[in-house]
Amino acid sequence: MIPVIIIGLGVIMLAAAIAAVYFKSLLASIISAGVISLLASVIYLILGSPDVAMTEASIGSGLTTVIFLFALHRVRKGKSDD
Amino acid sequence: MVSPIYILILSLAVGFLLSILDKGGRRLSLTAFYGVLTFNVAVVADWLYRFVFHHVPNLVINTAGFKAPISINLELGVTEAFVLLFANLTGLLAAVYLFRKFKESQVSSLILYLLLIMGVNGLVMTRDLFNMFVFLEILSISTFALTALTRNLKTLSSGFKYMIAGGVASTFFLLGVVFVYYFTGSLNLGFLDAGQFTGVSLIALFMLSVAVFIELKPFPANGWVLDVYQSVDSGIVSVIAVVNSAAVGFVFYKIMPLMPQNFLTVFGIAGVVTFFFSNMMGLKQENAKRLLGYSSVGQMGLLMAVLVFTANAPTNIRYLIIGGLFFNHLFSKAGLFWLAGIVKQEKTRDWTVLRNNKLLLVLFGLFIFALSGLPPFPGFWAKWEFVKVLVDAKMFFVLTSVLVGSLFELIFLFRWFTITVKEDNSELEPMASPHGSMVLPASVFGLLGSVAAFAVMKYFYGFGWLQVLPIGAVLFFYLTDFLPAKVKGFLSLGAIAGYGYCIYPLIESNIQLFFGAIFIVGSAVNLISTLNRKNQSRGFYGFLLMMIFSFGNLLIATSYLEFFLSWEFMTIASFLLILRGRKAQKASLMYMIFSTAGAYLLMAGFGFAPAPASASALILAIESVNLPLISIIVLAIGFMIKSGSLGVHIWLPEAHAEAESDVSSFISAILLKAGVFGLMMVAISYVSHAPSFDVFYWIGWIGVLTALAGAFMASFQEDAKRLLAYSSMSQVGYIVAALALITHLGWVSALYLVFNHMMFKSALFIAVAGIYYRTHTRTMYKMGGLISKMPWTFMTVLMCIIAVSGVPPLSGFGGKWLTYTAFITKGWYLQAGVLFFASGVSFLYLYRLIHTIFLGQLKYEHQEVREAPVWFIIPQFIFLGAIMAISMFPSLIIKPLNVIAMRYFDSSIQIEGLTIISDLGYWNGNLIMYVTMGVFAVPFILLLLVKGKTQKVKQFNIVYSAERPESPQTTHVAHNMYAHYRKALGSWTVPRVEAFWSGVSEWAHAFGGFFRRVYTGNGQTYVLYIIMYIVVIYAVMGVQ
Amino acid sequence: MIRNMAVLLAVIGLVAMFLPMVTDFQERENLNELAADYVEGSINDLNTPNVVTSVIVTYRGLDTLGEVTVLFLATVGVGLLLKGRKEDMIRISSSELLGTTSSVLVAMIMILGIYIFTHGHLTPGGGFQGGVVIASGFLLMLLSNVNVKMNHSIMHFVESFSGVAYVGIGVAGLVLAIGFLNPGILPLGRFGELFSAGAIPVIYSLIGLKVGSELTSILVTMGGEK
Amino acid sequence: MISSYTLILGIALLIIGFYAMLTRKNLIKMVIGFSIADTGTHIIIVSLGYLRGKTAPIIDQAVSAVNAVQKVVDPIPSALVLTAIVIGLAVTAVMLSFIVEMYRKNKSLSIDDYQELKW
Repeated sequence: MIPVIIIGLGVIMLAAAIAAVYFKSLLASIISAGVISLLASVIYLILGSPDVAMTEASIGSGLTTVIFLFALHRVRKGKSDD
Repeated sequence: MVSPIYILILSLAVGFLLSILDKGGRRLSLTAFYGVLTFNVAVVADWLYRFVFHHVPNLVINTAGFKAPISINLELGVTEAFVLLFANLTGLLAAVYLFRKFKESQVSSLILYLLLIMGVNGLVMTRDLFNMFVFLEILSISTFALTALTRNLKTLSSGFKYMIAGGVASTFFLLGVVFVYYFTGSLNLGFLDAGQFTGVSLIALFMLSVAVFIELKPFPANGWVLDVYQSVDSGIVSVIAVVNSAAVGFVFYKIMPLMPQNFLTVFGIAGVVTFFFSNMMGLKQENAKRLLGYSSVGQMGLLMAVLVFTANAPTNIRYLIIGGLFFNHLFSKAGLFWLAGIVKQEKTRDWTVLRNNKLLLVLFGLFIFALSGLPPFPGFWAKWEFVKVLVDAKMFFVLTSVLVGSLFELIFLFRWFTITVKEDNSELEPMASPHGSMVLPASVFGLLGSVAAFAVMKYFYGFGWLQVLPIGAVLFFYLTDFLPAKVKGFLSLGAIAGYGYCIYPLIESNIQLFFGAIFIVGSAVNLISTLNRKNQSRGFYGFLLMMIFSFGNLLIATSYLEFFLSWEFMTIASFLLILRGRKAQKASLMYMIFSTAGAYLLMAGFGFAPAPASASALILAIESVNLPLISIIVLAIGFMIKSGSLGVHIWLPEAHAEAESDVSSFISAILLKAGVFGLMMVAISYVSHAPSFDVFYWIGWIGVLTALAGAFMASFQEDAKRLLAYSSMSQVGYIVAALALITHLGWVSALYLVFNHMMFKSALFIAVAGIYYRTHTRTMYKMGGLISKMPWTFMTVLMCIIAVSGVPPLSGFGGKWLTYTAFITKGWYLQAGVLFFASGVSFLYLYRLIHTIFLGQLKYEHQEVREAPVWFIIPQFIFLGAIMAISMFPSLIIKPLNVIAMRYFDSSIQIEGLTIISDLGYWNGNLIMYVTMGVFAVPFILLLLVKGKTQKVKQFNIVYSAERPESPQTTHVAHNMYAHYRKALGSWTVPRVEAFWSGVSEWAHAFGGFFRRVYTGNGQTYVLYIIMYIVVIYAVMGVQ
Repeated sequence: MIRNMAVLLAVIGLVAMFLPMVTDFQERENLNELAADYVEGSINDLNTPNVVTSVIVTYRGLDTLGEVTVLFLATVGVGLLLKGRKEDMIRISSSELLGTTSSVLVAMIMILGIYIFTHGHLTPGGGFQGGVVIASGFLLMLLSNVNVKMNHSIMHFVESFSGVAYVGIGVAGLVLAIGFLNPGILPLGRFGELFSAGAIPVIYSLIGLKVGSELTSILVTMGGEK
Repeated sequence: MISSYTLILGIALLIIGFYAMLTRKNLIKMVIGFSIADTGTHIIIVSLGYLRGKTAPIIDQAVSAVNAVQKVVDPIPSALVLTAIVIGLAVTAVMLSFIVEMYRKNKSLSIDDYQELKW
């Protein structure tokens, strides 16, 4: 059961990662990256590291995403090549 | 006895508090800030003192009260303390340098700076791998943020590139650390060793070490750091280049024991590659700070190579090499970056404004000399020992790359130096006078570098005061430079006499005595001509005495190192003297480049040579040394560069021509003889041991061809000093050829020629100096008829050219007679023929010299010219007297020379009274003199009888058919005098050697220009380089 | 084109480098000696149920101090770069309701944060997690434009005070107990209680305050200040 | 077993992150790549610390103090990863504030527009 969950999570995370690379919209990329972190925290929980899971969830997916969004807000009008 | 953990504690506490303290005024926060930095230095200095002088054991600090590996431990030993002392000191001084910035900018910069230094301390002391990662991040983040201290587009974009690159490197470091933990179960260096890494776990170690290596900026994965060096504030850059690099380099040093040999070898070679390419690319660089960046990157590469390749050297030598290079780079590079911030000129060629400030100029020179690895600075000793280590380990590829790379570095540094000292700066705005806080740090480092230099000399090598004397002379005259030139000149004469008195007891043999006469007495007489100098002539006598004392020290050197040290001192002093010439920038640079190339060859050659067994002077001790063939060849080329042999002579005419007149005579008459002295030393070893390959046969040919080519080129010169320069080249060619005979008679004639040439060439150069002093020109066709104005000078020149050309009755005849006899007895008929032809050619230039200057029409503008000053006439006549004396009584000189050569060969001549008898005939100078005088007397009397019947033609009594020529001087007989010979020689007169060397230079520059295009400026490309670099190194190492 | 090839090569190279790691990977079965020492030490010497906490706060306390410093440096660095730029402030237009709700919410979030870092030695979580929660409370205040003055000097004071106090407790450990950052300056108490494990909860609380204030000031600076 | 899956996942994320850093011209995208690589690294670290069938290193009802050593996963990688996560956040924040400032000066988010320094 647990391996299946992990594989499922892994597939979603990889998809999100590739999406984050190829999304045209920066906003979508940032959110995807946040999703990766959020799912990573589930994996940490499975791997017996609740401390890391909490940290990843709050810092990795929470704060980092917010900081990205703040930065994005500040450069909103920036031209984007991809 | 404060525990160094308080460095971390205090820095952190104050760092956290600074923003609150700042609310109480900037003065308060600045006080705390500088207080902590000073505290750091004091604590570490105290520990270093204990380690070195009281041999206290290494201090281990267990944090949290548990022993490693349970907790993180810090260790402070002598190496840590050494690195930390200088890192903290640089940190403090850079902070002083930044004082005004810190006063004005936000308090944030203080915090960042303080914690950066804290990070360095932690990084050096910690023994835990993950803790290293943390401190590395502290160091990195504070550095990233500090790059934005001056906030503009360039600093921001370079800071970003730096961060991205640093991010990749630290990701690999982190991965390496945790994989190491996974495989070994330990994070503590004390519980890890190379044996624990096999198979897959090597990949973990690889990631760890390659990440550290990337942080050390290997070529080509280092574009980001060059941008940082170029754009970021000088004070911060000095910290990045010196302090950060030191800390990361030390991390590499700490993890080195874990690495297997193939890792180390690849890293070492990558370091050498970095050193080589960075310096090659530096050749094309014009931006001062970027240039320093290239040099920094190169130096770090060299340091890596040194760390790896000295692993098997004796410990004290290893420490000297690593410590020397580290310290040398530290103080000189930091100093130069600080100067860059003071000068505020981007282009290296605009640094001429530095001349406004004498102190800064001196510091600049000092740092440049130190960075180039010249003595007495620590880099010199390190390089010397490193070359020896490489030779012993037979790592010739590394050796060659290091030496060529060093030469590149020297080229761009000295180009910068000579431009700064010499180029016109009238169009630039004068430099604003810098704030004291900006000058102080550089001065402290200048002083510290010098002190370290003497400490190495005195305590590591145990050199006595004689070896230091050349530097002492410079210092003495630097302090007394306000005195008038004449006073200093007489002081110098006294100093030379005193020096001679001091080294006389150390002289053990005739050959030393002979060269002593050339070097010391010859210099003293030459020095009389400098008494004509007006005003103060600042900086002249110091360097002159430095050169003369170095000549003397060559004679009494007892080891290769002593000899080489004096040799380098001599080179430095002569370079600085040549540089004094008004247009001597290019000439002096070329001289320095060739001299250094020669010096590197000597270094390698001495590296190959077994150490002499006896403690007597090297020139004697070398008899018992069996030099290997490679050593003989390399040393011979090195010495022949100094004596201006064909192929490597192109520095010679430039240096002679562009140096000040009274300096040229020293160079030609004495400096070239130092090369001969060295070559003689090689030959002595060669004589004493059965040679396997007849090297000297080829050296003989080089000498012969030099003699011929020099004579031809001398004939085509318009400039009197260049003519004499080529003539010197030609004459030294004779000497080298005669020396290469390796026979008794050959050596007698070689030494005879040495003596003879010293005298007449001194006299000729001083004569030309007098003429130049009066007419302000060296171009011969602009003169003429000076015989009536300068009869005494004419007298000297006449006598000297008779002496040169080798016609009876003067001493030159004896020289030629001996030489040809020697060649014929040896059986070198063809060589003798070429030499004979060459002396025919020499008549051409000698005739040109005396004819165009003294005979013919007196130029209108020279109507008022007077005889040369008495200070020029005196030395000329002293030399003239000596020439006459040995012409009349050649056995005066032949007898001692016979004895000298008898030490190595059976005598081949007999001396009976005034007659010298060889296998082929005999020579009685006295008799010849009387005969010749008789022959001369007859036409002279006839001439007197017909006097009065001659008519003088007026200057303008020349009628042209239709029009005046465009430039009247081209009708002068002396203009392009031997054009017909030139035509006859056809393509032989094409300056091939010059073309060859300028081709070499162009190619080196082109390669530099080509390779530096890898630095596209694109941050993403740099990331690609880093990852590719990691992959390639991984493949090359064949990990697993 | 060349560039794409190079990127491809780089990626293939990286894969090749990591491949042996994967193929040779064996899931570990037992704690190694060092980790076992930590587990036992945490229970017996430090009276701390959460082994990760005792590793973070005590055994590898120097790392954690460094980590707090890194975050502090980021705060300072971001401040150096972005301070004094006022033009783009992020605000959700505030309404009465949102304001009131978020005030209540912020108070609850703060209490949660404090709970997390004071119980770090007993339950998962600790200073960092608690600090982030506190910061998110401030973030909410920032976004909803609640009429609470983000008092900078108080923030600075908390930041500085908690940092200095952290270092100070470390030094106390050095002077009064057996080493820098040793928690033995306070009694170990009874296993599993709030007031136990020596100075570990105190240190973790200080870390919580420090991290919370640091993250808040990063957010404030990045988000634009009033 | 499960940790080898997560190890592969971590490595894949790491390489995707690097790939983004190498190919995306947009500065923010590069930082997103860095952040993904960072997450990958963290997953790798935690995977290395996992022990088959063991549980979190916290003494509570599930794990008694007596046989804790036999019951728990390795606490060290957890501790390291905590530190690494916070450091990653710090680096990301500084990178982003550089980008904000760079954008203010040059009005561009493309890395190709920041190559005035070269050679």
